[in-house]
Amino acid sequence: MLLNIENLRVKYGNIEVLHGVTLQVKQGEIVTILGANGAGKSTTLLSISGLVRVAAGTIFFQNSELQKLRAHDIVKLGIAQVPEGRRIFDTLTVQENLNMGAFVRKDGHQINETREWVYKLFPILKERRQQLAGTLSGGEQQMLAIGRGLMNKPRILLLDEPSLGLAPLLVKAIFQTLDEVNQAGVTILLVEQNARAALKLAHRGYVMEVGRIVLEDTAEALLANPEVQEAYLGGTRA
Amino acid sequence: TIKIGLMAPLTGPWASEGQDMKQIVELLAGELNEHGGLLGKKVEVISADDGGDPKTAALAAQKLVTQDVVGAIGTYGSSITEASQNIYDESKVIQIANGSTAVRLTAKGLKYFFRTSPRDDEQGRVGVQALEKFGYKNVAILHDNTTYAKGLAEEARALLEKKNVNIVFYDALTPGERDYTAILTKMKSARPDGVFFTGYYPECGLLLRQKKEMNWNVPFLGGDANNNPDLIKIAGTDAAEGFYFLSPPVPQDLPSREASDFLKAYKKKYGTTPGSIWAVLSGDGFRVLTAAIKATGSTDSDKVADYLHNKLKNYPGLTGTISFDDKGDRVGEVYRVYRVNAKGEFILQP
Amino acid sequence: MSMLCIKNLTKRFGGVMAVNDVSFEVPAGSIMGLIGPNGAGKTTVFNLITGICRPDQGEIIFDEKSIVNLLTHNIISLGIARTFQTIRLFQNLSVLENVLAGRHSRMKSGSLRAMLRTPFQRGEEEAAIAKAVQTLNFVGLRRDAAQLAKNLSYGNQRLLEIARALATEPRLLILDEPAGGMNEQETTNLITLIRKIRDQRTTILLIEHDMSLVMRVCENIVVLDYGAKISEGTAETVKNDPLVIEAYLGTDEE
Amino acid sequence: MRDHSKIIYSTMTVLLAMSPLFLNKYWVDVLNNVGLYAILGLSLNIIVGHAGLFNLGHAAFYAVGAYTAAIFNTRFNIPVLWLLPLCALSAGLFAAIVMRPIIHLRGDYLCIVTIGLGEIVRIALINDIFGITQGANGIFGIDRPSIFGISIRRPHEFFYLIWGFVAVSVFFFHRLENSRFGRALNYLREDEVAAEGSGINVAHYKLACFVIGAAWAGMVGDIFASKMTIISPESFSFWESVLLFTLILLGGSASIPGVILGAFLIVGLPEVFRGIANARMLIFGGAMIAMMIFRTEGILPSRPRRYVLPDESSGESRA
Amino acid sequence: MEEFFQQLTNGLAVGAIYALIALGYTMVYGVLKLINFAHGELFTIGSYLGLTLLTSLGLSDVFGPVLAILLLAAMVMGLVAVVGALLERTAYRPLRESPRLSAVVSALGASIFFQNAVMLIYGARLRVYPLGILPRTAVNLFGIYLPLVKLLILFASVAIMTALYLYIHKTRIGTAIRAAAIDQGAARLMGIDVDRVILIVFLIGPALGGAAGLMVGLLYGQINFTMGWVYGLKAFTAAILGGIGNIPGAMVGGILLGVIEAMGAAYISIAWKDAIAFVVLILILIVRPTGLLGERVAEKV
Ligand SMILES: Nc1ncnc2c1ncn2[C@@H]1O[C@H](COP(=O)(O)OP(=O)(O)OP(=O)(O)O)[C@@H](O)[C@H]1O
Ligand SMILES: Nc1ncnc2c1ncn2[C@@H]1O[C@H](COP(=O)(O)OP(=O)(O)OP(=O)(O)O)[C@@H](O)[C@H]1O
Ligand SMILES: [Mg+2]
Ligand SMILES: [Mg+2]
Repeated sequence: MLLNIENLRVKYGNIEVLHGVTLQVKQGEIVTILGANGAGKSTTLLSISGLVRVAAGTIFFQNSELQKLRAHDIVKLGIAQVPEGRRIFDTLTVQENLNMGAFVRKDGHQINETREWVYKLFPILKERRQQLAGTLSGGEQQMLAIGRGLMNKPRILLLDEPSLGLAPLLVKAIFQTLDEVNQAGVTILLVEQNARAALKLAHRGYVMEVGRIVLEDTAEALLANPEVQEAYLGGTRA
Repeated sequence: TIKIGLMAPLTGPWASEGQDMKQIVELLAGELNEHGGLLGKKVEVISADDGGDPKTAALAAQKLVTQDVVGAIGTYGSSITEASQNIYDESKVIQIANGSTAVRLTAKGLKYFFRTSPRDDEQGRVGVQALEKFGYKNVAILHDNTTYAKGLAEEARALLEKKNVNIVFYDALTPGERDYTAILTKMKSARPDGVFFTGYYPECGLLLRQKKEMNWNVPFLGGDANNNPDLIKIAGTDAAEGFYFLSPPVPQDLPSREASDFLKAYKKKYGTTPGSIWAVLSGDGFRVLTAAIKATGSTDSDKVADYLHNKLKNYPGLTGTISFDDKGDRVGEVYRVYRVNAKGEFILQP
Repeated sequence: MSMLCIKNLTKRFGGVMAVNDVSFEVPAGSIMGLIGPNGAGKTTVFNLITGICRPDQGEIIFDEKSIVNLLTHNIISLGIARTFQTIRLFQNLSVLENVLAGRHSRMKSGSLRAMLRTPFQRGEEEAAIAKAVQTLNFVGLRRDAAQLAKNLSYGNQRLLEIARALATEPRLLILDEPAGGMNEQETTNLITLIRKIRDQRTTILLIEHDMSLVMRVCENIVVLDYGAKISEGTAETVKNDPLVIEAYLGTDEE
Repeated sequence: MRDHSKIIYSTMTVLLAMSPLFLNKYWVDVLNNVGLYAILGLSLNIIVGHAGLFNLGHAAFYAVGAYTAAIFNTRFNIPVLWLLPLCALSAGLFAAIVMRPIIHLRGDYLCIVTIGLGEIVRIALINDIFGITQGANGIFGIDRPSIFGISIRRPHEFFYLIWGFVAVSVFFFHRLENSRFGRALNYLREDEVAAEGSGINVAHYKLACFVIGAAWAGMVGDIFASKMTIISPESFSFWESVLLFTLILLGGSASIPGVILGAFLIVGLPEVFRGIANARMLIFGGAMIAMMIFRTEGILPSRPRRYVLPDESSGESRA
Repeated sequence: MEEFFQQLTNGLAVGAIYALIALGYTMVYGVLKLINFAHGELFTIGSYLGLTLLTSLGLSDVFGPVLAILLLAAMVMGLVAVVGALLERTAYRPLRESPRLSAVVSALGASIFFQNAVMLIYGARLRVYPLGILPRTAVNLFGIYLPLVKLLILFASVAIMTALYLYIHKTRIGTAIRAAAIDQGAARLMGIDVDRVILIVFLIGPALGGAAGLMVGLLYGQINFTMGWVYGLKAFTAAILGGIGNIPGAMVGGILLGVIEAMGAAYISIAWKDAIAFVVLILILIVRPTGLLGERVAEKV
């Protein structure tokens, strides 16, 4: 078990938004979390990365208890996140943003290689590499956010709605890339509104509702589940 | 007890003056109490911080008035004093200002207002006399835009113009800065024979030093706000040598017993000498006030004021003899000219 | 008759040709889609229309009137309203007040009337609140009126942005990726809403990457790529245009 | 909850109104200063609290009002209370003219410009601009105000004049903030682009709040001048602007009770610490930090406006 | 003409000091978006600490003047940096998530606190540095008087500015500092220790301020507890003039402000000098709303 979350509770102020979430991710897996707006998916990801404080429960990453570590130490363990809302560094250039993605990497000389790989994935970023990230179009910023996450060469990659605002062609490309990255050994935990695509990519999935995990199954099973279809796949497709 | 108020800038830009004032008045009150107090009662000094700001001063005055002080000593700065004048007057409390030289303060005919400090016009007159004596034809005047310094500068300008001396430069620096080379450069190009600086010693010290550093040897005459030993420290003895300034005589220079006793006691209690003459003038305010109370045997403001106006003559103060005229101004020649010698000592000029 | 007419619009940012000689018309009462790859210049077109930036060249004619040199708030008063690609609500104000922001340009009372609280001002205020509530009802947020905007879920924030825009009583509503971040269920609801808005005789121009939405609601579609228009027509035409497939849609290999 | 605070506020008001009966002159005068700061605070609150504009030069507008009063009173003998409209006009007009070209500056750039304006005005006053401000001496001999022939001189009399003015200000500013105008300021504070995109003329409203705030401060200047009977540039220093700015944030920005409480703190705290003379400002500074840490939003933060919504069952519902 | 160049050099010398303080201002602003009003007081503290060390340690007897001054500078910078870090810890860190204006009030409070603390510790009277520590040699170039020390300060400022610029813009940790300035949460997701980054900034900025305080003490001899307020305001003006958050901007702004003041004093009026400087500042901001070198990121909508 690579990542093991047990009974996770998180509060914003006095309001508890996660009421005991339990989920596991195995080495080499792609796991997706489905759920309506406000279910607590992003909160779950943020608490893994240490950006929100955990009120109760444990998050084990192999032998480390993440809830006791500080955010930057968590990243050093090999956990990268592409956060919701992109959160790129808008007054840094595209290239500087990517470099920041590799901040914790020790293998200095290989960073350039990874960057070239990201540029190949998103050629427009290469064109814009000296532009300030804040002036990129919405979709370009999304590419940058993903690229920045990939720069980390993490052991596990957490993605929060990576396809948001991307053109259809690119959405396909992204999912394909995630598949490739996974093939190369990176474990992936994916939150995605585009549930159908996510389930097609993932091995397993969890369904989350108002701060609780309500369903857990293999991806195929979830795709076939009528309740899931009704709630997250827009019923029978038009 | 008999309560006497002290209004002084204990905080704010003039805090050092105010703190000296407090030390001096408390020292004198202590001595007085040791010798049996006043009218058989102890004297209690109540100090109020005016922060060097008119509005706070008004409050401080209000505070002293409500504590039923017989009289109040203070304060430093003419506009600060002015903001408190009406409050004392309306409550019939005697006020004796120590560092407030603006002419208009006593022009209002307030019955209970006195000052131990001299007036700007007096100083202007003495200053111009000195400049005349030095024989300067082209004079530069520099002030710092404070009420006091500007008043003095204007006074001097008017008198000099009457005497057909050329004012080749007239402007104001901003106090509190460190670098006055721009001003000196400009002043130098006006080629004055001598410079009359009417501002305060911190700036004057810098001016002297920077003037020296740029090898400009013009003589400087300073106003009475320069009578402070720190001037020499700032300027350095070499740069300060030859600097003239006006001042009421400092206690050190007075042959009187009062002055030397006071200096001794002060040094004993606080380990230094008073920072400036203005603080010492608050001591004189305290002394004349208590003297008047003693003489009249009363704390009634009307009686005390009347005594100060009319009966107190040539009282031996720490800064020379003291009498008041009917406006409350101190009468008599107060100002002298000092010169800094090669050791950095202030030498009273004949 | 066309509600909005764009002629030879061009905008450069430094070396980037964000919009390159684009012309199209939005017929009154229609729903029009603006699609294209990321960075094609779609949002920039919206910014040009709403006066947030100025075109280097070209004309924008709204209801027979050129609006190129007008300030944003004037353009809004003329009857164009928009939403933003990244949500820009007044996060610390209530949902109702967010909608009242949209009412602003339809009200008159200034500071003096407010201080004196004249009958006119009070009447106007009441009417504005009534109208705002009505708008909230329309998008289905009536129950959240007292919430702070930041406490709404993402999808509801998107709806609130639309409500705020609608409150200005626009004749042309432009939406920048309204379905972004919504799941398919919510997208379906959004489609219903968009149609409802159109049925109230508001013309709609929208940007969207969710093809299920675009193909279902848009009567006409304009496709941009690298700032230039590469295709235009009905959903059917555009979907089968090889240029569009190549640049944007990709082939459905499933 | 609401009624609770109503009771507290009315008790406070009554207590305050009766306070001159049992306080001595000094404390009444302290309250007078609190009142002046309260009105100034309210006038600045429109700019800082509601519009979120970073104004650290409010003393400039206050000064323009005070000097207008002083000049017209001493030269033309116009009674000071009659000069109120003129002071408002001159300060408002001044704000309109000088802020016009710089109103589009953002955040800290606007901040330094307002500091600059404050300094420019102060320096102009010191240098006796146009020969009418009497330089550093300031203008003296300003009349006390009089109402129906009764001259107001003692602190107790000023108390009712000043706090009457506070009441009027609260009345008007309360209405102002609960209106289209007040909301518009909040919108631009939250997000200028979105405000403009909702049809709000952002530049106009920014300027308008400066003008109104300045005009109001100008009137306070008039009262201040007649209370002190002498005004000089040092009363309008940068420090004064800093105090005003601070009192708003300590009390609670965009909150009328907060601003009034802030005035009490800013004037009152240093008075309370008078006993420890030399250290009083040290403690004051420390208290500022501590209060911001423990009550980030100020002591009485602003509350959401309430609206009476039509329809749907139970009459009043809050929003 | 000679006078013009003399005034230009006068202005450059003053500007160099403004620039040095402005650099610290801008550094802190850059990462916390906080106008650190207490920066001026850190400057004051630097000059007082310098005085204490100078008079108590007698360094110049042991090491000779040059080495002594360098040592002194190192010690002052170190100590002021510690004060800066403590300031951050107590007055700013608890407010990191709070509205910006709250932090500004905290900064103002810190400024008042420090100013009065210095007054209580060292007394209200001005203090004077011992004379004759700095060499008073001056070069006379075509009739223009150039004090060597001021020249050195100018070079030092430029050198420090360059070093800082390279550090912030070309190094990994510098980029991390800028990243943390933009979005602390995202920076942490990159593995950046935001607390450490802010600490670095709060060591560098105050250290520079302290160094400037020491320099002013050595150069002009006279220090008092209120001087930080004046210098702080000038430095803030300078930082804004150049574009706040921008390192070369602080430099340019500082130098320019010094020159504007000197020229204003020389050719218009000494009494109006500060007002003139502000008028020029306002005019510049009307034309360039984010300062001379300020980034003008058109906000992407
Ligand atoms: N900073 C915050 N402060 C207070 N409440 C918050 C905060 N962030 C999120 N919440 C609340 O926590 C709950 C869970 O939010 P979260 O963002 O984790 O949901 P999500 O499943 O990611 O939704 P979405 O699909 O909209 O991204 C929601 O009710 C939200 O309103
Ligand atoms: N202020 C700016 N400065 C520089 N370049 C800009 C600026 N604004 C936009 N651009 C560039 O212009 C191009 C068009 O941007 P725009 O936001 O219009 O794209 P878009 O079609 O909306 O894309 P998306 O679907 O990703 O939102 C982009 O390549 C972007 O990098
Ligand atoms: Mg989420
Ligand atoms: Mg876009």
